[in-house]
Amino acid sequence: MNIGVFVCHCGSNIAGTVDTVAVAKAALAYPEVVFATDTMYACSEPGQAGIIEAVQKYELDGVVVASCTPRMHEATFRRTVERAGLNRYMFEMANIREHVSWIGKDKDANTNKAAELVHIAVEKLRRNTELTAGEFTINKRVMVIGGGVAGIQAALDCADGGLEVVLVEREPSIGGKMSKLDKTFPTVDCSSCILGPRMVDIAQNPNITLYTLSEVESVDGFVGNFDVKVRRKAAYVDWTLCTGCGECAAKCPSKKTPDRFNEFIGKTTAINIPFPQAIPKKASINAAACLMLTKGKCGACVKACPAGAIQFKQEDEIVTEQVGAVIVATGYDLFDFTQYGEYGGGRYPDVITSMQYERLLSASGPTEGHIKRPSDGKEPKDIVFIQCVGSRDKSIGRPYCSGFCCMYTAKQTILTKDHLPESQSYVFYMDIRSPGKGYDEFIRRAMEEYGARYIRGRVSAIQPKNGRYLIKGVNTLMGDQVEIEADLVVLAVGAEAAKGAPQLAEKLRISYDTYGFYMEGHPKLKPVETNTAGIYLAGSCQGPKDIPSSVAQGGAAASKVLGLFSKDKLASDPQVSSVSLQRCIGCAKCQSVCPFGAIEMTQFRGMTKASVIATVCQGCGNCTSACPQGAIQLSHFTDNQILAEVHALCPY
Amino acid sequence: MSRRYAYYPGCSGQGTSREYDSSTRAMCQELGFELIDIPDWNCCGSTPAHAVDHLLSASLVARNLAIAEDMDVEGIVTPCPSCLKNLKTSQHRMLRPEFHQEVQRVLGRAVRADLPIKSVLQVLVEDRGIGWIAQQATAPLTGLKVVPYYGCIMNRPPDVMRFDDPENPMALDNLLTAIGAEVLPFALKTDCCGASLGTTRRDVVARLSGRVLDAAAAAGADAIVTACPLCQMNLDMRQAQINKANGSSHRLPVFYYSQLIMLATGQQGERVGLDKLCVSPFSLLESLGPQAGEVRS
Amino acid sequence: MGSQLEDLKTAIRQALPDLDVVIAWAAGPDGLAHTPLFITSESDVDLVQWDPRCSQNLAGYLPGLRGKKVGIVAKGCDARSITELLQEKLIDREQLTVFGLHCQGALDPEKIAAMADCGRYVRSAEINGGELKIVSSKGACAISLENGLLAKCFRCTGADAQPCDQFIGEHGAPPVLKDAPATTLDRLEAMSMEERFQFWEEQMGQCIRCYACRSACPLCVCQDHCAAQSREPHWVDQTDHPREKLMFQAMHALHTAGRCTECGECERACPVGLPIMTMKQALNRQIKALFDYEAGLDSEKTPPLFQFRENEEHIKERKW
Amino acid sequence: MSVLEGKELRIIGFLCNWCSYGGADTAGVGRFTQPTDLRIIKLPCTGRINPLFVVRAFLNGADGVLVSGCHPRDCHYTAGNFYARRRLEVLRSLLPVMGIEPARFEYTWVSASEGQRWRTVVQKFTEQIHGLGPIPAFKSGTCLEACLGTAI
Repeated sequence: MNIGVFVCHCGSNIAGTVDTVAVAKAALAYPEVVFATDTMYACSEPGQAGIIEAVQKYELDGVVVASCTPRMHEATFRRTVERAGLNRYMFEMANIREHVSWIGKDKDANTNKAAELVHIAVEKLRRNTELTAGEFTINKRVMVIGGGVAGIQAALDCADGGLEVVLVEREPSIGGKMSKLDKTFPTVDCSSCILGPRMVDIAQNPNITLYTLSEVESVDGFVGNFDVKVRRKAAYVDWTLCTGCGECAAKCPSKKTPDRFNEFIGKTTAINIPFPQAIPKKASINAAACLMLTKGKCGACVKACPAGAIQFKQEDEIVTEQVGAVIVATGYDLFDFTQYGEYGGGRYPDVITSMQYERLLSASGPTEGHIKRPSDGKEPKDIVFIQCVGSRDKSIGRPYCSGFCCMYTAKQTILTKDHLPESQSYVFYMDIRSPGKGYDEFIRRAMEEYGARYIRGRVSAIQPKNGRYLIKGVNTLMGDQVEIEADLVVLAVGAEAAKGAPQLAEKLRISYDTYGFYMEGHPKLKPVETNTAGIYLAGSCQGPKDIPSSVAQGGAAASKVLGLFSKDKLASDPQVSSVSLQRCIGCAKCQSVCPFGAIEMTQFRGMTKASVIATVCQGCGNCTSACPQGAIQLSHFTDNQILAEVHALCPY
Repeated sequence: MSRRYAYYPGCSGQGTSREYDSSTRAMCQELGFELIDIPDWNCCGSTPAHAVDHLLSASLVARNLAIAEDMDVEGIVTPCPSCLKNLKTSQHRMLRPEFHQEVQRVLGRAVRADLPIKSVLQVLVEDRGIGWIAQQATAPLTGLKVVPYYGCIMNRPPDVMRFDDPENPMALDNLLTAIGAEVLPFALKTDCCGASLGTTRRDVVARLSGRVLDAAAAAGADAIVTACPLCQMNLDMRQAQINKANGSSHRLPVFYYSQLIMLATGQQGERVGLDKLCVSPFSLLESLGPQAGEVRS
Repeated sequence: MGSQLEDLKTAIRQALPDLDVVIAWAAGPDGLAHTPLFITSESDVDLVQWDPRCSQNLAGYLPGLRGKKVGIVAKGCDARSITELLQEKLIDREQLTVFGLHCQGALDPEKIAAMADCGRYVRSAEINGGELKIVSSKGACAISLENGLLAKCFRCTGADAQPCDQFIGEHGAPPVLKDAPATTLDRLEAMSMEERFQFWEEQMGQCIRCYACRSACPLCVCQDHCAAQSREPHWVDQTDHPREKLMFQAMHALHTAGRCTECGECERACPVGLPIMTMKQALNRQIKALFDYEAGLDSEKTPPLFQFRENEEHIKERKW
Repeated sequence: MSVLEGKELRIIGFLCNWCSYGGADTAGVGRFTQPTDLRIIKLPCTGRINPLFVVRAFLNGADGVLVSGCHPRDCHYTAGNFYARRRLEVLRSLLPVMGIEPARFEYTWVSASEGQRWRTVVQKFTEQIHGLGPIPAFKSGTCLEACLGTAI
């Protein structure tokens, strides 16, 4: 075997703390290395051309590139060696940037370490075999989980592209957070007016199957062939019969039911349609508040319903959907501010969240768009907005910026002035983050045209005073303490991962960060992909986002799915396990530990032997570890390859 | 079961808050806590000057700690939040080995700095429990409307003090409720009374303490209850000054919680020290009726 | 015991027409240990022996006879190996007939030979009462049976064979014995890490790499595919170095972790007397502590390393 | 090239591709300086780690071996780390019997986002190994054998 080694400088990223020339020289001493050189940027056009040229000139059979992490450029270089005429799997990378040059200061030690990492890559490559990807057919249906604006966009784009779409939403209606908003920044256009038609499109699109009041129960399978079980929770109403007339809600006696949609400002009935524009416009019963379901007597809705749709005996139903890809658009939830004692910890009725204020502003909200204090229903005059409640605060484990609060706070001050021209808004802020198109101008308008007083500083305490509230804070620009008396305090609560996000991630086998937001495949290059093939992300489930970004991601995720489905067959990763028939004794230990059911026991000339279903095998290698005699080996992570790496690092 | 603690009285207890010291000692005796004075204790190091020299401040604390470490006690208690803060802060700083060594060098002896340090209020609440204290209240203070005033440092900084909620502490609320008083919601319970500017900027004291008095009166309280000698001094001794500066006319007695516990457990006399209060509480207590009235000497 | 032997012979005779082979013990060449006997005709049955010299665990022969109808005579500990083989589906229960015995302990031929100092040639040996009487080239001597028992007999937890199709004799508890002799594991625990490492270097220096330990092990089911002698994968190289021999012993221990019943065949078979069951015993202790599992008791259970729990009750992970 | 004489010890890290290798990358991207002793061997999953790799590394003279994978329930392959945890816990009891200080071996979980945690693990583990010093060597064995060994 002829091996070529290419040691990348990565500009000064590597060459700054690793003697790349010395590493290349050391590499020449490793077995079967016939060519080694250093190169400025291995991934650049001339860098790749250099590799191709060397493959041809030195008749190389395999290539090692020592550069960045394989998560960055392994795919790039595999294509390079393929263009040079080699099998794409006759390639190995040594990670001498993230694992060496960026973390060590001692150049000698780094150089030595880099050379050893090249050595193990060479030893592994020597034992690589040429692999060819197999093919399998794909099911060209897509599931979108989450019916907020990102999920709606993704579902519509996929459906318009001709795909069958299954849209799953946890709440009784799609629409997500955006459906609760009154207006949107920076255009101050009506949220329902732009979202409503899109929601209707979902209901009317023949390619879309909509499951609301439903959650994903389990996910099996792999890219192209997922089996997803969806739990359709009991609505206690037969939706095939319900016409959405609302007669049931009008007659329901349980009128003090907490109103989830209205953020618990105001009350609703036990049977209800959450809001007038709900899609599907179907009633559902809140079992905890329903007199019939809790106490066994009532049935007012049964009498009221002209369609006979009420079914108190309805139970959860599990449906199974076969899809080839999944778009996760589960959004975010709002930070629970009650852990801030200085803001009253939830004890003061007129200290509310920004989303509650949004419902007060909304014409379809509990006050029909009149701003009223929850405590006494009076119109407020002085309103204090406090930003970064649950954002950029390490002490409560929320060090990140939620991104959209500066903007919606400015919007709310503008709307406040529109609603109550005599009112005065005050905004306590840390920094203004307004890096979108027209965003900073919008903030200036709030300040200059609408007279919102912006105070740079934090609030130390909110104290009730004579039926109003005293807000004590600091003005860091003036270096002074500020005290403002206000009628209403609106907390710009930050975004946090949706409840249950980690549990869903585990079902989908995708990863999530410390805060529960899902991890994208690459922070720059794979913003809507995950590391699990066939699963894509859109919207705030990946991190807090405003509406335009969520819509853009919904569209991006849809285009990724359409791209994936543009092929009839997918190539399977050939780095899977295979069984040596000579060595297998049929003990089935591999089968018992395979997480994917990818191993079956077959009869071969009267003997029991294990056999790998290549398209099901995901390449984890658990079987190889379980086989005492080493009869089942994971390609490119064989026992001998790992042993060779150990021997290279520890030559006794 | 008696529990033994090293008692650090603090300098206020020798002067402006003798009644806090005496009522605390009496209360602990009645409730089964054995307080043993740290022999030859010295300043806790919490004067404004010490804020600029952590080493000196901590060394003063460390001497007290070292003496207490030779005693057979469960920990150190002090009635004064200001002493408590400096004892605990210095102990916290000594978690850094270099600083710890430096303090030992200054001190000329070893100090472990690992004895638990708590306020008397904290051991009362944690060791005995509110329910048990309620049972001891044989002369409950029924009808007495109070607001509890914790002051700014009893629970802060939370990482060091590790007692109760820093924004909305409830220990005094619960304790006073347990002995029969009516505890009113009080938003200013952890506000600053201005004590650190008590001698240099009396106008600030008048403003800050004035707000506490205003809020207490607005809430409908008959009296304020404190656990801090400095808060008590500002609210009680300076109440006339504050009234003058702010044009108010408050006459709110400012009790130490220990005094009220003594009353509620049927104790009286010099140890309770009600006569040491500047704003006399006697007419208020008399108005409560015979149970509470009996306690007067 | 005589009648137990006769009962056993009767049972084998009766069952033999339906079986291809019955594995039992026959008298060995020197009288100190009995050897395996493969009975295929009725005349072989007369050779069957049953007394404390039946030390060898015959279960190891079973996987090789898969597909045949096999009868096997088993002591309590031997039966645990049978359970393991059943659990791993390497033998078929319906093809198997177990003649189970109650065992009062089996002799360790090495130990007896050392104790008796009977020289090179043993002329005859017979069990009489509680003693083994040996006549050798050096003369005659008698050894108390209890002193000559295998180390594992001192830890015996079940003297009756289970599973069992025909039980011969009376059920009973394990023999009540004096204190067990100290094990190598006990001795190692008293040593420093350096001393332990040296201990193994010295021990492994004597290993002649005959792989008798492996051949005797009833759970070394890989047979001629053993990873110790393969190049694909190449776990152990052929250099004559204690490192490679120790590597093999670690491999044997880890491959049988959660499966090893401590039948002791590896040590019994070792021609140079190396304490090679020690590592397996250590792993068994850990497995008992972590997973509350002992091998060879239930053929329906899954060995602990082939399953998991999301919350491992007894595993304390390090917090960094 | 061998380990820098006297400065470094031989520490091998077996890391899963999805979480811990990514965590080590994240630490690199964050420029979290770490000791240079550790050499990482990438595996798809901790489930691929046969405990015998660890034994082999120690017998070959590694001074420390660190295994790191996805946090429980976060395995890319759903359960590989659960199997690994059992295997490695069992291995832990074998090492001291062989005369290998058990503290030379650790396993842990580091996710792809936990660059800081990875740095902490590397720092603490490297310190721990330096505290123990080099692993005992076989006294027997010749230069010839060593040469033969590398040639396999």
